[in-house]
Amino acid sequence: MKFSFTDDQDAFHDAVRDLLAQRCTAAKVRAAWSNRTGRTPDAWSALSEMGVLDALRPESDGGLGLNEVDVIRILEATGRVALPEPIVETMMVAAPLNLASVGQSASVTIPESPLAPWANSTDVVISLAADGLRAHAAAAITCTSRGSVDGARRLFQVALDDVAVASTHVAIAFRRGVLGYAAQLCGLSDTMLALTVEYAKERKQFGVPIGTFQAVKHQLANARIKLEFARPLVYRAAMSLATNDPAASMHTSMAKAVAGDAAMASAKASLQCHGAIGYTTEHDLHLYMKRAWALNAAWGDAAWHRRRISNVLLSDAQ
Amino acid sequence: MKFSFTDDQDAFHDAVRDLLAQRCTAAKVRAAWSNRTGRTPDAWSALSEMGVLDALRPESDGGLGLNEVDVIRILEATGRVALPEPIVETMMVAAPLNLASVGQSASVTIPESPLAPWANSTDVVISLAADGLRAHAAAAITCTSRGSVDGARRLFQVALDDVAVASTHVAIAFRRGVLGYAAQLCGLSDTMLALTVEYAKERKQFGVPIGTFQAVKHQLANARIKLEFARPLVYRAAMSLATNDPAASMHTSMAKAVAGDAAMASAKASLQCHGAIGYTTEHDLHLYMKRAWALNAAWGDAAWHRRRISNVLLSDAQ
Amino acid sequence: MDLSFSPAEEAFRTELRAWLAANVPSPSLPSGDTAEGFALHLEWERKLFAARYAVVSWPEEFGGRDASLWEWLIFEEEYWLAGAPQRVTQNGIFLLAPTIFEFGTSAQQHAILQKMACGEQTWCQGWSEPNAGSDLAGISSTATRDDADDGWRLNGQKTWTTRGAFCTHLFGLFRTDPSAERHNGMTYLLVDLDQPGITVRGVERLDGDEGFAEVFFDDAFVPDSMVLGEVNKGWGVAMATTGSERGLTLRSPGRFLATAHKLIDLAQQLPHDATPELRDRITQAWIDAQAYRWQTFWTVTKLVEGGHTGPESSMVKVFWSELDVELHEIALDLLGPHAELVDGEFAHWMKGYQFALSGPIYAGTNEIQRNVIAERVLGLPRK
Amino acid sequence: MDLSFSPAEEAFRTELRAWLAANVPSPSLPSGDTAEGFALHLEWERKLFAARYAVVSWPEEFGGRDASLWEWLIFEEEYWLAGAPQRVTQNGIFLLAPTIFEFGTSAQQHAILQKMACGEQTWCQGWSEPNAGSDLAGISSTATRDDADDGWRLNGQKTWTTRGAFCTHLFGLFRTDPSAERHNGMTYLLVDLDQPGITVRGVERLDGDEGFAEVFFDDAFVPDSMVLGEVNKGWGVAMATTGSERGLTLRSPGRFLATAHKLIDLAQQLPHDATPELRDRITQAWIDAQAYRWQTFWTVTKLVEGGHTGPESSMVKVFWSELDVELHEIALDLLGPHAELVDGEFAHWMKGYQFALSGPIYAGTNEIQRNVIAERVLGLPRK
Repeated sequence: MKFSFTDDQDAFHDAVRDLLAQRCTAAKVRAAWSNRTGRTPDAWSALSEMGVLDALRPESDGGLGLNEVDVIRILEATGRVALPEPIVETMMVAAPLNLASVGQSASVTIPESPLAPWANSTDVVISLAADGLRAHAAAAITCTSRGSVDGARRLFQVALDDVAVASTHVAIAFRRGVLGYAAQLCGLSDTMLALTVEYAKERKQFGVPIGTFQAVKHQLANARIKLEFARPLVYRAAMSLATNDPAASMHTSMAKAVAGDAAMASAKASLQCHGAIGYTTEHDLHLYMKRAWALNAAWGDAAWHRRRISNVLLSDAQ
Repeated sequence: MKFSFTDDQDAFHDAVRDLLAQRCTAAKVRAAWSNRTGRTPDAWSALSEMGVLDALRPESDGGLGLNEVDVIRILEATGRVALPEPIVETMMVAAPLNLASVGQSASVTIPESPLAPWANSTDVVISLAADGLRAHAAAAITCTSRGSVDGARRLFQVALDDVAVASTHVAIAFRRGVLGYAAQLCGLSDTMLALTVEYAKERKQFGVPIGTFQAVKHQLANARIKLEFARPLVYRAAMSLATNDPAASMHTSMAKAVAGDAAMASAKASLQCHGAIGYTTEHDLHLYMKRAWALNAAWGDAAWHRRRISNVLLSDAQ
Repeated sequence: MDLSFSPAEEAFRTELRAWLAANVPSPSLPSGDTAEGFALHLEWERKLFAARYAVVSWPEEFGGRDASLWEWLIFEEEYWLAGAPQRVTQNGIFLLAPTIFEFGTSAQQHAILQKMACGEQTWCQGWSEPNAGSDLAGISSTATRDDADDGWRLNGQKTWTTRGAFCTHLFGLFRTDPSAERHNGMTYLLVDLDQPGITVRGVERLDGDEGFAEVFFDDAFVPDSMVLGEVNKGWGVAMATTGSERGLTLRSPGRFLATAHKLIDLAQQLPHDATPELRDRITQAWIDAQAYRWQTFWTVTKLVEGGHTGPESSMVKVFWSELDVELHEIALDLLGPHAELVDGEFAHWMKGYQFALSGPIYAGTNEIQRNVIAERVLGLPRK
Repeated sequence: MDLSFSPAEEAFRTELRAWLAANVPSPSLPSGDTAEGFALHLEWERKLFAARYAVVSWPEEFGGRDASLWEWLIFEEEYWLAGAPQRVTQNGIFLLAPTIFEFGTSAQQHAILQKMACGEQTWCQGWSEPNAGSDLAGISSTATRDDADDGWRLNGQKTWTTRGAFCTHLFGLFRTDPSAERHNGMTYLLVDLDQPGITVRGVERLDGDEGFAEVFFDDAFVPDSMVLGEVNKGWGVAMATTGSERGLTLRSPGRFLATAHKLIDLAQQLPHDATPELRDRITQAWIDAQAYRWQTFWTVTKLVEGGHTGPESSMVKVFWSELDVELHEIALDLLGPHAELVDGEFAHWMKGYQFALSGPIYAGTNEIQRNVIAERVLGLPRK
């Protein structure tokens, strides 16, 4: 038993984290809210050049041939900066199955929802359906713009034709996507809590920093506890996918459920402790909070994933 | 619209409250834990003499001919002192339907449970079954003692023969019992919070009363809020029974659900704020806390009553 | 105890319901917290005023119906159940007006109230400042005596002023005695925003609307006639009405009863086995809305019988604000992947969620309210 | 990352599981927090010791197996899953022993550890006092120098001493420097309870067991050989081990995994449509038990790789204690009218609920833990 990352994995993560710190600042995320695609081309091309997008693609196909454990904290890092890019869709769903070419970007829909993020600026749109997995050249599909609460996350309702590709891969593709979103949610929690701690140290009311009040301390402590116990389940689910664990479906659902709950709790505590300043779009908190709301809802929210688990655990019920 | 009590109702309540303050002190409840019946004969006979037990019995049958609104706060007062007597069973279930004679005491079982409180010391045991309501002379039934977490609340598993009496009254008898327990739960919350506030004012840690800590304040405030919004639903349900409101079943279920939740929350906050001293049987808190646990569980717990309401509200589900 | 409404009250409800059915705009108006939407909402307010539904509880001479508190509660229930528009006049008619009725001179009442009710004057709050949020006694904006002009010169800054960018007037506290501290030496002033010394900057709220404003004062002027209550006693004026009977008007049960209804409709709309796990939460939230209604009836009876409310209002504020969040969180859980959408048929839930999240923050954070409950309802020590 | 156990570890698990299946008492022993039950539990402890399962992680010379932390976690998982008895020796083997390993002299280790492991000496904690609960630095019991007898004379009172009425020894802090205050001037002493200057009074716990005791000291004696660590430096000794690797031993994940299993069994036992609304809570509690397991594996890996744990242990304590309460609350909800019973097949749930309720109180209340998390994990200001 060794539940930790290797030096190589650490180094890869650190490199991506440092890159994102430059290329995906809060200011750049904010700018993406009002640009044409909602995206951050500088960050995307840098990630592509580093091979991140193709990390899970087999080496024989031009990828790095890595696995889910190798990249899980990279996904977390993309969540931490609220990277407005289809990284989960491209890196976790499209690349490993060669559904997009090296350097291409992908958007994905799942059976529960026809909404595809950034579908008007990706090369490929993939649909995961109960009976199969389909990839479409983006140019060939019809996109109707829909508004997400997260202004950088451009959503499109897509109408897709029916070209089944590889139905056996639907489940694995779904799990990888769920895992990716779970990791991003953990990163988002980190950032929201960090912003709030900084604010609570500085903001004074009644003559003292509000961070000295137990009511503030305990709210943030509660959110931090949720995150503490969510993250290991996300890493464990990554390992389950990397090793084809038969319980991988349970594990990814657990990861998404706890990471979603932690992010929702972090968002709520952060907003409450910021007070009115957090309730404006002038403060950065909303960039991360809205992403958290969106990613919690997407690919099955916490209640939905718990229900999947219930159906296994409580077999004779319903 | 006048959602308040009359002067007569106030006076009746105050008289009973004063009587109970004398006859049902914490010391007497504690003594009941180790006496033969678990009861407080002094309090019971005084209540009987005042006519409280027969308050809802028709005047033509020797009762006071009052209604549920007239007695709802009296029941609350019995909860406040954790009166270890079958007052709900006798006053709310047996007397109004003349299932026991004037001066007799009654125990009651409901369809969901064969457990009858104090059944070895009451005159009558009544069973509410789906298909009818049955009254039995206590001498004629077999009682097996069962242990309740509340040492004064002597429980018996009763085996009853089958003499249907008046099936149309099952529903009304059930609602009256539910309402009575709901009122007692409100009274218990009051007492637990009052004990805890007193303790938190006096107990010092870190050089100050623990009641100055926000973590203590907010826990108790939360419980107090639950109680504040539970009590009106209990009084409303009393009026619904008094006026044969067609929604009386919904109203009594709402009352029991919110009163049970408030009592469980009050118990938990009270124990936590007392710390170790509340965790001993030497302190009085446990007398009220255990009664709250027992009464929440009996006659349908909060989740059970919410489910009844769900089945009406969300008609097409399940 | 009598839990029925009188025939007159029922008649009021019937007439109102019919009027709303005929007049509530459909489709709904755009948000009143944008310049365009605000104008459309003022049109609606004028229509309400014309029908004498703008301020039912006010005296007839100011445009009301002398309605009882019961009729006012009926108004609120029917209004929100009918899906009628938000009240962009609410900070005036619900918060300032009760204070003017209690502390205002007759001249002030006649100068202001009717114009407020018909939407000619629109009022925003000027309490918070950059360093005075939860700690309202930290206010530092000043009003300096100007004897030459018989009035006061304002300097400083107010912030988080809801709809400040669209309103014509502001009410709030300013320091008039520089030697006094904390709660002392402040005066309650009524300020015309349309004057040279005032700059209003709209601030975008969480939901994207320009619902907030910062208001900067640079020697702006208020005449003596617009001092509400006594000079240097503004704190008392501001606080006296918060626990009053009108204190319950900020968020009446009608709103949450309506939201709970909508939530149940939403649940029924989804496949019936979609979310069995959410049934319990839906039901609890619906019960809570009922509990709020009956707790209000309890309080209103007390008021009608001559009593008054005190720190209990802090329990009410915590309760409705957290109920509102819960109602919307359940809806988002029901909506699953559609929860994040801010367009289409379900968009109002995410919009409403964001609005609900402001509840535990504004009008005194719930942390402050819980302190009040602990100290003034339960009797725990302050320090 | 390698999430499998080694063949040796799996073999350990297999052997242990077989041994437990053959040896765990059935029916269960009566509560170990009564005089009679305590004696029966000591018998069980002797059996465990004979099979070298009492203290698997200790060196062989003291009765252990030199087991790794991984094997210790496996031990805990299997032990609780098998429904084996509570460990009445736990305050000695889990709390005192790590301190003796770190701070004790070789003589102390040899005098105490093996006797503790086999149940010959049973140890209770002596921290809390009537005025020193959450505020442990408020301790006022004294140890006064007795040069004549080469030791210390104890006076004062300890309280909430779990199983104090049945144990042979007590460990705790006493003031040795009367001029020092708060955390200073205290010494960590190991006290034989069987002596004239000591009176132990059993106190009945919530669940009716005499699980607590008050211990009164009236010139009781402790020889110099029973001072653990340095004189006047007792606070440091007491605190040094709380964040150490053995700090995780108080409540291992194995207990909660076992309870979660039992909860699912209970749910399956009831009519399958009895409580659809509780499914979500059951599942969440089960997930939380899994989360605790994996958070522990994460921590243990760090320890094995040479790291150490710090204030993170406060998060662990809050998490398991509140999970334990939730697991039992769900069970009581499932049991409905049977929840209040303390006899019969379901009685262990109400008993367990009462025990679980002590979790957020003891070993530092959860309020204190949350302060620690806020200040030392998140970095919020102390004052």
